[in-house]
Amino acid sequence: MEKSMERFYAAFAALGVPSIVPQLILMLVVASLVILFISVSVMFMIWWERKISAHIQVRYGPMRVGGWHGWAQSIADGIKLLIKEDVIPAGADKLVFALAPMVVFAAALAAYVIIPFGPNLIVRDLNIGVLFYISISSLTVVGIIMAGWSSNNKYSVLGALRSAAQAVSYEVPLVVSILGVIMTVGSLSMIQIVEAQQRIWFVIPQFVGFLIYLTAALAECNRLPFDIPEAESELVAGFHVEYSGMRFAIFFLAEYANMFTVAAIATTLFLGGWHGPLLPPWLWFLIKTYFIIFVMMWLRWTLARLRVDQLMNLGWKVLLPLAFLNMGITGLVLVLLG
Amino acid sequence: MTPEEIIQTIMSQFGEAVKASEVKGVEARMDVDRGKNYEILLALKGMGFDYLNCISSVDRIASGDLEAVYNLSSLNESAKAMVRVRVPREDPVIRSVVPIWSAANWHEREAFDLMGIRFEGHPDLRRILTSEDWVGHPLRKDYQDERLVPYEPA
Amino acid sequence: MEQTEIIEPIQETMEEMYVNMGPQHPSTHGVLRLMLKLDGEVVTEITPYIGYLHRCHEKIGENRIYTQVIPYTDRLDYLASMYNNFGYVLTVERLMGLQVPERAEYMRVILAEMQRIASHLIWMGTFGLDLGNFTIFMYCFREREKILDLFESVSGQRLNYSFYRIGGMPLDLPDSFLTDCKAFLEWFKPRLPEYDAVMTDNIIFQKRVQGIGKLDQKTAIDYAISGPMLRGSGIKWDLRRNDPYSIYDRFEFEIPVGSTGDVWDRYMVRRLEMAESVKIVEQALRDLPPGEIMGKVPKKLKPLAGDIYSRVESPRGELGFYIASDGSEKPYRYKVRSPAFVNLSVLPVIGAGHLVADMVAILGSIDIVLGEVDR
Amino acid sequence: MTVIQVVFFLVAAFTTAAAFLVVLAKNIVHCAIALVFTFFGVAALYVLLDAEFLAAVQVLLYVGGITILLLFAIMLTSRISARGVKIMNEQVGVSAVVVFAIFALMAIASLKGFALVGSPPPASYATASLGRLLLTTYVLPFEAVSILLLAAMVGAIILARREREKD
Repeated sequence: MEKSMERFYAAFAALGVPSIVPQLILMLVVASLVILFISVSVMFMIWWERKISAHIQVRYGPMRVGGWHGWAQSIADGIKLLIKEDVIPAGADKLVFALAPMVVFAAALAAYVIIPFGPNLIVRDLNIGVLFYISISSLTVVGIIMAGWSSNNKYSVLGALRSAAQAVSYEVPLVVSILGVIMTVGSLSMIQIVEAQQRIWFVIPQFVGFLIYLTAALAECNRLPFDIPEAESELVAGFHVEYSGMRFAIFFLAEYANMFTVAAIATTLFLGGWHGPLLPPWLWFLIKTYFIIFVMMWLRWTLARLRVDQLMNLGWKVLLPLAFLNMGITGLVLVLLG
Repeated sequence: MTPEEIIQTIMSQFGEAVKASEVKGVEARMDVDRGKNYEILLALKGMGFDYLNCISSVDRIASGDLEAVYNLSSLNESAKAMVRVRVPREDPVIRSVVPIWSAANWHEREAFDLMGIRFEGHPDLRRILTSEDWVGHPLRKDYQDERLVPYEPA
Repeated sequence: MEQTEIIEPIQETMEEMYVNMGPQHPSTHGVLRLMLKLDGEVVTEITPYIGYLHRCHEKIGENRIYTQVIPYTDRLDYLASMYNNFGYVLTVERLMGLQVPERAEYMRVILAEMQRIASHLIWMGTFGLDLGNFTIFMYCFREREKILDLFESVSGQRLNYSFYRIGGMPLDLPDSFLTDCKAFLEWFKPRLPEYDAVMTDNIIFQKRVQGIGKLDQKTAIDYAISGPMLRGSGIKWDLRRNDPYSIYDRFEFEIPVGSTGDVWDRYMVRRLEMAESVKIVEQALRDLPPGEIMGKVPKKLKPLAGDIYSRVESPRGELGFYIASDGSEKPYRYKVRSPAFVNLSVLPVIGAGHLVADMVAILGSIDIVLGEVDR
Repeated sequence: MTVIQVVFFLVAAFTTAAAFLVVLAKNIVHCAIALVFTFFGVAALYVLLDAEFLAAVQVLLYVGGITILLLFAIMLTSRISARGVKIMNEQVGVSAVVVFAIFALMAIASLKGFALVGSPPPASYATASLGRLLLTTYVLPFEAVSILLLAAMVGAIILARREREKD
């Protein structure tokens, strides 16, 4: 890996091109790979969710497009969304309206930097790893607020407000639930966290933390039972009521990309990342991640939606104290064990 | 309380205000004067008719009247009552019974909207089924809408 | 002709926001429009605006002969068409004093109770949607589909049956109906615990619906609430038992009642009523006698001059018909007392002071069908 | 010119532009959103200085916390977001003087003084040493700040409670 990189740089240096060119090329290639991965993975996830929901609801789901179990349905939907008319409501704040999906998607995209798909398959192993994800995920809320406000629609403003309140409240238990793992490893780096789980996955010593993380992560992704910002029966579609076509597709893409991110982080922190017998590491990582995604979908199609105040109560009065307790006990155990 | 007793009691209290009465099965039917409408219905409620089933409005165009029909029943007894009140078309005003039964609210709005009976003392007498700017009362027999095109078979 | 004054435009203050919910909104179950006054997320005032589906049902009825009105009644409560037919033909029969053959009565009860199950199933499914539970919707529609198949085998229609006639029934049950219907009931009974597993026993669902939208008995009677809503408030009042019509007095069934009158009680009443309807259908199928299905009815239906108000217990409550006859072939005045219209009128009382999400649940628990509200 | 330099100038230009928008935008929501981008740009500058931890905290606190609350407050008072805001007022002259003075000070400082600062400590130790410093050398100010925050929180709760009692 490193050798081929050196050769790559050397080839450009031999031509007399400044080193900025190969660096830029490399960045672009990596970025395109990530975007490609997101698109394919999101398309798969959408198709998969439709299939899962269908089978939970005793129906078949998409069966026609592409032949085998409608595998090309998401592609068809994507194309449809791309060629639809781009509608901007008359009363909307055009600049912010156009900017909002980009902010949301950029935040979703940035999080992929720290996802360790395999021992060397990581865009960059930042030493602040997990913290980077936590901080970047808060950007999504900014995008949602921008979308909600700029649409000039009361439903979307309500959705944006709910979203902001939800994100602010659930970020805290999310962070605290991760702390147990970080204290055990003594590092924020994703690679080091995974390597610390060679003998035992953190889901066993940190089971409470895992559950809190999963709950808070569901809320972070605005998935049922926490999909209050876009609650269909109350706010029609919440912050993206007015979006259609391409811009809506970007929101959708970001939503599923976020779902993948939180599942991947859960895999990294609690399920031992790429560790596993026989199969190649990257496959293990994907299997675990998609398993968590499956659980999230399963929950969505089984549970009813919480109410706003119940959501806040759960976040502040149950999850947060539990997370702190978990952190305290972890610290105590670590000190006692030396 | 049998329907006969009900009519007896009302007759003894209000005398001439009850213009006609009839018993049909368990139902006591009365045609009452519009001036005493509210009082009679209040007395009926005092006799146990706590449930206002329906207020219907009828256009008795032949006699130049509009009629409001109150159907009452009770959740404790099998007796029912039907009270009819006639008001002249030129001055279709009756006292509202919303203070007696809240259920009358929307029924009276509907009667006002479609038949044009005005209920005095109604808290919020607006049109309910047709749009706010509708002209006329569609359920009257002489209602004409200039927008309607007469049907001509081919 | 007087004209009503147009309402003044609403002034918004800093704290309060007006939100127009409907006529196009996923959880208004049709074209209901609610003007909500919000203080943050709390609904402080609800003003329903109805009539978007008004189609002069009563005026049309006055211009048709008695038989011709039946197809129009289908379109009232289009989720329980059988019951609308039932209520209407019963009223005309009472007005004219017609006798209905025994077998036709049994057929009527069987179809009507099956319709009640179908209607409650739709309600349960859409109520699930209101609360964000999408799966129950599909489960309920799976069962309803089978009921519709049965109805199709009987009447040839799946939604607007127009199957009852004044004086009897137009067609006898097909040969396969008895076995099919019994098979369905056997299949349906184990489905009810399945709904419990998905909805009733779910702790999130319970927390969402318990203690909201309380309707006390006094208010319920004052607003003439009927049907499962009234029973949810703890009043044991069912017209099938308390003012029996047709042959309902021959069947044994329970009347489920709630205790506090909250959304949960209304939910449970409907949930338990489905099981009771199954019991009635089973008894009716058992006792179904052979014989005529159409009584002696004059060629031209000309009731004597007079008027009548008659009511039946539709899935939504007291469905009443007021018919005034002038002795001609057409009703002089034909009025529908629709249960959803009356039940909806209590929404501003029980819905105010709740969060938007609760308001949606409360509206769902009223079980309105706009075809019937707006007529 | 290296990539880092190119990126630096891009980020710096972006941050400055966003900062200008914060003070010059007529719509207060635009100001707040521009503020988000400004904070984000500053975080990017931290990254370029190898202070990744600081950058993450910057985004987490300023973008994820403070500006969201700001936007929240703006949206709750619906009238503000609909109206244009006056950018200039009578204090514009005074503030111009102050701003230019600060700018001059910083310009002089950066031209003369920054050379004296040594190279930053190795990145991998930055976070750990930051934590160690906070809990050893600077433990007193750290604790003082926490008490201040606690007091603010208690005060906020009391205020919110009183509001409710008034209703």
